Amino acid sequence: MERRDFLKISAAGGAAAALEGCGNPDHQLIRFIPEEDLLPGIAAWKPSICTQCPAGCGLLVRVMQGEAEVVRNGQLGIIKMGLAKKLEGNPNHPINQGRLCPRGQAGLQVTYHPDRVRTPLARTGPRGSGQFQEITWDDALKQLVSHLSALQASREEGRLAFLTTPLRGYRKSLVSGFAAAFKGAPPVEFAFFDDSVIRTANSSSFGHASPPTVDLGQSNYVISLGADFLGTWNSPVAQSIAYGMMRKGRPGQRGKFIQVEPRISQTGASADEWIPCKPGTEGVFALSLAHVILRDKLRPGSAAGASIEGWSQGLPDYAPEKVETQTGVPAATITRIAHEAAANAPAVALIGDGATAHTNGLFNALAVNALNALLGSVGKPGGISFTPAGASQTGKAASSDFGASVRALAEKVLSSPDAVKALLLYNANPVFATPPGWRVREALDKVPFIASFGSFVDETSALADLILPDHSPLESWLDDAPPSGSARTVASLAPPAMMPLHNTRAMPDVLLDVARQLGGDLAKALPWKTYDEALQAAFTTLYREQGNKAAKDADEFWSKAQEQGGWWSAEEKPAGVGAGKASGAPMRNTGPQFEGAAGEFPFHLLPFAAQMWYDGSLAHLPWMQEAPDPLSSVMWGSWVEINTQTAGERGIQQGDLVEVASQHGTLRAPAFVTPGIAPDVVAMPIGQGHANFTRYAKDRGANPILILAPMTIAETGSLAWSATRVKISRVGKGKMVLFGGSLTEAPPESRHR
Amino acid sequence: MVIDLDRCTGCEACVVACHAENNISTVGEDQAARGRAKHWIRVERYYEGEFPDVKVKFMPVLCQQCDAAPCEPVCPTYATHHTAEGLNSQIYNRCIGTRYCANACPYNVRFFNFYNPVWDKPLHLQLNPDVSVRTVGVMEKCTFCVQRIKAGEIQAEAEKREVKDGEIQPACVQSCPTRAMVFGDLNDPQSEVSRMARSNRATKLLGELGTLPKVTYLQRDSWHVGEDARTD
Amino acid sequence: MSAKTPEQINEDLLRPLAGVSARYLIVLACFLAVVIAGFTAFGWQVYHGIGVAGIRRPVFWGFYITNFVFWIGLSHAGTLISAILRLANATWRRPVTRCAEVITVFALSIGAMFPIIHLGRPWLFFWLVPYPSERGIWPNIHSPLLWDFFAISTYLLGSGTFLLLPILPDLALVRDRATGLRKKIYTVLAIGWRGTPRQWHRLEKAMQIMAIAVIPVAVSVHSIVSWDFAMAPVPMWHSTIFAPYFVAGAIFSGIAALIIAMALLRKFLHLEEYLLPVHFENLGKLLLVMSLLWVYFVFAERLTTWYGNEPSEMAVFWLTQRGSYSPLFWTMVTCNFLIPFPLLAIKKLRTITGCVIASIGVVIGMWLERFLIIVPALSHKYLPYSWGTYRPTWVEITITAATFAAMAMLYMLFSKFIPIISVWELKWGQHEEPERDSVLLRKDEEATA
Amino acid sequence: MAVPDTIYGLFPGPRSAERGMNGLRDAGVAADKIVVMASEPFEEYSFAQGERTTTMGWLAVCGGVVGGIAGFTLAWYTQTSYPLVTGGMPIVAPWPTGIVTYELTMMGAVLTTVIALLVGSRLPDWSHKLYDPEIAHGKVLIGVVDPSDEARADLENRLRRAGAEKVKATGRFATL
Repeated sequence: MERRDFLKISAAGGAAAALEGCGNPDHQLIRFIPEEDLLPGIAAWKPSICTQCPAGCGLLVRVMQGEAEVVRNGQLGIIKMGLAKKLEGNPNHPINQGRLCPRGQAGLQVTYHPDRVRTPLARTGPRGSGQFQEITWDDALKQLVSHLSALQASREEGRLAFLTTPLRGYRKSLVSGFAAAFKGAPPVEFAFFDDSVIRTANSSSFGHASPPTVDLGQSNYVISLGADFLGTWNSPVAQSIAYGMMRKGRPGQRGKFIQVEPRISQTGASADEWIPCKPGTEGVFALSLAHVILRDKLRPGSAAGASIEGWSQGLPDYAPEKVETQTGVPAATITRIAHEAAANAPAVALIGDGATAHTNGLFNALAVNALNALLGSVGKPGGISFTPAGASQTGKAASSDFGASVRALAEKVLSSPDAVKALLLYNANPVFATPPGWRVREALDKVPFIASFGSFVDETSALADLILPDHSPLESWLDDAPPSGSARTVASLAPPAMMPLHNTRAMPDVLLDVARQLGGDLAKALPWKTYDEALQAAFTTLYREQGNKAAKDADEFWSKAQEQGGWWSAEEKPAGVGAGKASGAPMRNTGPQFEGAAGEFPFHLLPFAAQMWYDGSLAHLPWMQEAPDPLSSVMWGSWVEINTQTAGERGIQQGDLVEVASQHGTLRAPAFVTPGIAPDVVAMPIGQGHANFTRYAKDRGANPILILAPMTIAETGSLAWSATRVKISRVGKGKMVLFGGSLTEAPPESRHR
Repeated sequence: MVIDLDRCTGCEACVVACHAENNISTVGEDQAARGRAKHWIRVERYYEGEFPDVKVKFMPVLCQQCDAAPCEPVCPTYATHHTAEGLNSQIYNRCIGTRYCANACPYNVRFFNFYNPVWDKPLHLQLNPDVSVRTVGVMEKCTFCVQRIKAGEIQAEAEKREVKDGEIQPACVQSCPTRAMVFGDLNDPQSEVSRMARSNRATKLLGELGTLPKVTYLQRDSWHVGEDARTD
Repeated sequence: MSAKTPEQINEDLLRPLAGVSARYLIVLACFLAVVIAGFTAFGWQVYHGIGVAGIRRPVFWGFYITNFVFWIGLSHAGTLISAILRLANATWRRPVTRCAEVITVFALSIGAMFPIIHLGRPWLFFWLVPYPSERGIWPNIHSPLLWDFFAISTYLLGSGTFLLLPILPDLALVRDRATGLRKKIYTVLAIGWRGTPRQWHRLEKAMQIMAIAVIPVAVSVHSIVSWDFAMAPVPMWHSTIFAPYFVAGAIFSGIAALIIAMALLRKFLHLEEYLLPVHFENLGKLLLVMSLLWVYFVFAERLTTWYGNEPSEMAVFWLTQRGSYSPLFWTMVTCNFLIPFPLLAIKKLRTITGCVIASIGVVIGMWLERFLIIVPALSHKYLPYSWGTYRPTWVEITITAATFAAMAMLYMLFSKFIPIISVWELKWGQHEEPERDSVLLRKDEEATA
Repeated sequence: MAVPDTIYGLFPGPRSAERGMNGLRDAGVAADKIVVMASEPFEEYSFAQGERTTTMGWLAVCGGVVGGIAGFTLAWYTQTSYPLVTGGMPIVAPWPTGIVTYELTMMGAVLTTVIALLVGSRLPDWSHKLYDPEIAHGKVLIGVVDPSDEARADLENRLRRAGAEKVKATGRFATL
């Protein structure tokens, strides 16, 4: 009783403090009539979809009535409205089953971010100066339409390019539909973390051009080669749930988990064994395991290895003894692991992140696929399988190879200046996330007209001439078709969880509007008035195709999908694994190649996805900046991980400022000295070092991508971001904000001496 | 509450969930550098061994809601005391900021508002109306999400029934992807927490201090081939 | 000492009250400036929030609490010492007692401010006081801070009256010699003291009782201050040795402060014929004893910790012994022992200068000791992940400086308005002895009567 | 109250004062009619032996007891009037209560002593009383309150003979 009273009192005090915290003359603003009716203090839970990373988790948004300053038809005022208060996982969603990762939780701050673009902007200053002026939507659309119709007039539709963050589901269909109907170039999708290698490998091994869904939950032996599957790789929440099952979900059975990577990732930290192999030799390691299994007849041979040279002969070149020096892993260890893995079926191997970002990344991936086939874990419980998709879910189809295409775009523009006359930009940030060697920045400078739909001014959208701010995800109609993370067919769907706060419009609606204004084939191809109409149409198709069990008619299917956050097949039926279209000559290990002579540049630079900032697209969220990195506990900045011994030799102390230099540039960051990294490797988180990305991320830390060599993976053309060699030197005292004190639990100080 | 260290992957979903649920303000780089960052729950990370034989240990640490809490008696104003439910409560209005409790707490889970919290508009719209914000000079700490506990109890009361086991979840527990954290009623021997707390991996953090923590940690397990059912 | 007539004594001891020199005013102004700076800093802290101080997680207590313990410790100079000397009826105490008791009262008042200064919400300090409030809630008796409240107020009252009562006759003295306004003022202050045997006897009796009462209070005060720490399960705090350790340290620093004060008075008030080398000699010996006692305590504390080898305690132990705090630690040992010991142990060196140098060392050393007890322990508590360090800011430093200035200032003012040496006690020590026969005569008469 | 009719001598020092005192006694002046004032106790002299008090010590003890009871009551009442459990300790915990009780005991003792002193020595009292500033210069005042007129001359002689530097009279004598 008393306690509750006290809570009331404190709540009152709290509210007062909150207002005072951001003192503002609210009373001077006019009050709008509420657009929706909500009971004060009663929370409504609305489904939504997490867009913070490609995993596509389902959300429940806790919406409560509050008072917000909003713009309604050009007028600033106060309105009582439903405000998203917290994001939690959607318990019914097949991917994340009610759970959510830290990045997902912070999605809330995207909507309320103080530096969101609140109204259309037109560039005033020179490109990249970041000087914009506010304009009305009418003017904004007029500008856009005039540029596009100009292209049509001069029959130069082909010179319209669409540069976007990787899209899925019907949003992808819409964008590509728009590009196609306009007769422009197909949309170029770009993201730094590029799964094209894995998709290529899987398509050639298993006939599925998509990342695998790993059934860790029933696995007894997990070998992960570089894949940070509990942190950022693929579908981390789904994988974490399964990991929990693997560890303690099955009474009496606890799977063993081995992480093979040169630097302990957050995932490696949870492994039973961490095996530091030399960068780029993950494939060799996998084949060495395969060699032992074949040699000792631990398992029946498998055809899947056919794509690997020497498979049929039992991989003689990969005998543990032979590869010992190459991989840096003792032969005994390899042999032991091979035997353990074979003895503890189901056993599964997965590969990702750095391991696939070497020049021989595809080889590594194929090797692991072959190993999986040999372990008999493909398409089996406790092994890898593939998330099924409805035929109509075009978005699910293999996307273009991100890296390759943005590089191609840049080259095209640089070679023939007016190859692209207008560029539509959607949330992709290649200026931040491509090596300078690709000259994306110069290319974009050459494009006469750039329109961005982004909600924030980042390095790339700062170059835009026109910014047409999108709603935040919570304010938008969302849909998704996650390519992995579940054995069900998933078509996520979510109506807006709250009214828009600012004078923004949903990108798809703008496209439809533009299409209508341009008329012609475009209008015919995109007949819908708003995006939700388009979605409803798509879901009607999906209903005919799949949902007849789920609902009595298309409308019910549609409304049910809205209520529960999408539609997913009732039964878990992974997509069947095909023979795979292994193409041409068997694969031989050609790498890894590194740029920079080992003499001059003694260290491998290993960029990695930061748990909080992912690829840097989340560095603008204060929660993400202040949440300590799981391993280094660094807040509000970046760092360079250096092996204890190496640091000792170079007189580098914890937190000292070090200079990291490659052939393509240098950067400075404080050193995090740790035993968890190989002596010849330095690692850096990706995500900081933004030149222009809101008050929280701007000019903070350093961006390792800027010193990466423009090395590519031959087969996919994507960036080999682990292929750069660097040298390091101590500059002086640095500033590293650590949340954690001692690195070890029993530091020497606490022992008898 | 029970925390299974064998499941915990140190992902820190709990940390951010806690920020979102409890209106914990971010303090910014400079203050964070001065040790004023507030994380009611943190994931402690400890490296063991030297390269290449390195192991890493994660351990989420939050207020242990001790039954014999050292922080309580030292507070001159009863700002922190033990509730009937056995929670270690922090009454912000009573706190005058002697910070004695934070010194007395062996787990360092108490956090102090060195300044008034600030939310750059419109970030203040994210604030949870069920949780008061704290002003300068006031100590704050994990409450086991008392507002969620209360909500659950009121709900059950309204429906004229007992609170179901696992129905009430603090934000950290709710978010945990690996289900490493389990919350429930330790007085009910049938509840999942009670069952887990009886595990042979169960330990208390700094139990030797006699603080009688209410959080039980299940120690990291090792790999055992084909070993038979053990009580987890 | 050469017997002086009451007239001479009056002349010498009341001279300081006569008037002020320019030098006096300048020095006073300087101190005042520092004090004002201190108040400004505090104002700044109240306005912006306690964050302007250097305290942080996990070191939630820093300079402020150090000063608190230090000043309370210093306050054990006077009352305790003079009370002991009174009871022991050490005649050489007469010129010493008052300057000692003055230190007590001022140091105590200064020290008592810090628990308020260090609050996160100082404007609510009165919530520490047990009074029937509209909130219906009382302070928590379980909290050592409450014990502090009671102990300090008792000690302040005790030592205050202990200082004031013997001042009455001297006030009367000043009253009789003064003229004009000052006469009026002192007439009021002297509350009509006439010096009848009746009054003298009661004063003497009262002083005896006070002396008995005030000693256990003084001991309890610093024990309780030590329990502020010992009650918390913090490595190296949670120790049974703390109470005596702190009390010893308090007396130690107290004597040192007294010696310094006396030396200054002697020089500036020209009391060479009253504060004699013998006084410094005797106090020096006391200081020596305390120094040895202090070393003994430190050794006992360190030995048990080291031998016990309890990890969390060892962390703090090594932090001070060899770690980042070791420079301070060894400075402390030097100031508290290595310097004072030879100076005080060797008779030749136990001069006034020698004693003063030793005392200065001790005052510095004891401040460091308080700091080293508080900060390293907090910075290295049980869970290594939450270890941290502490750096004071200008705010804390200014306020600390201000307290020293305040002490000096108050002392200067006091010595201007009240004879800093108890005139009547001094006279009493010097007047002629009664003629034996007359005494005998009286005895017979009483017998026959 | 007006200054009483008094004849007194101011003696340079305790010895002469002692003689003066004896003189008065020999003249048969009752002890309660003799007034003595000095700027120091002179306890070892008989003339400075006013009536001694033995009660103060006991008063202090009583005060202590009262204070102690008050302290305990305060501790007990404040804790029980708004009972909150902290650290699993009893609401009224013996040890802390003991400390508070102890401190207030001492405070009680000190306070009563001070009061006893003031009351016992009739202070404060700013009213006009028999006094002579000469005392401040180390003189000892010894006099007779309200003597008979005929005894006056004799008393003055005795005081002078004993070595009184000055012999003064107040009240009605002063007018003569």
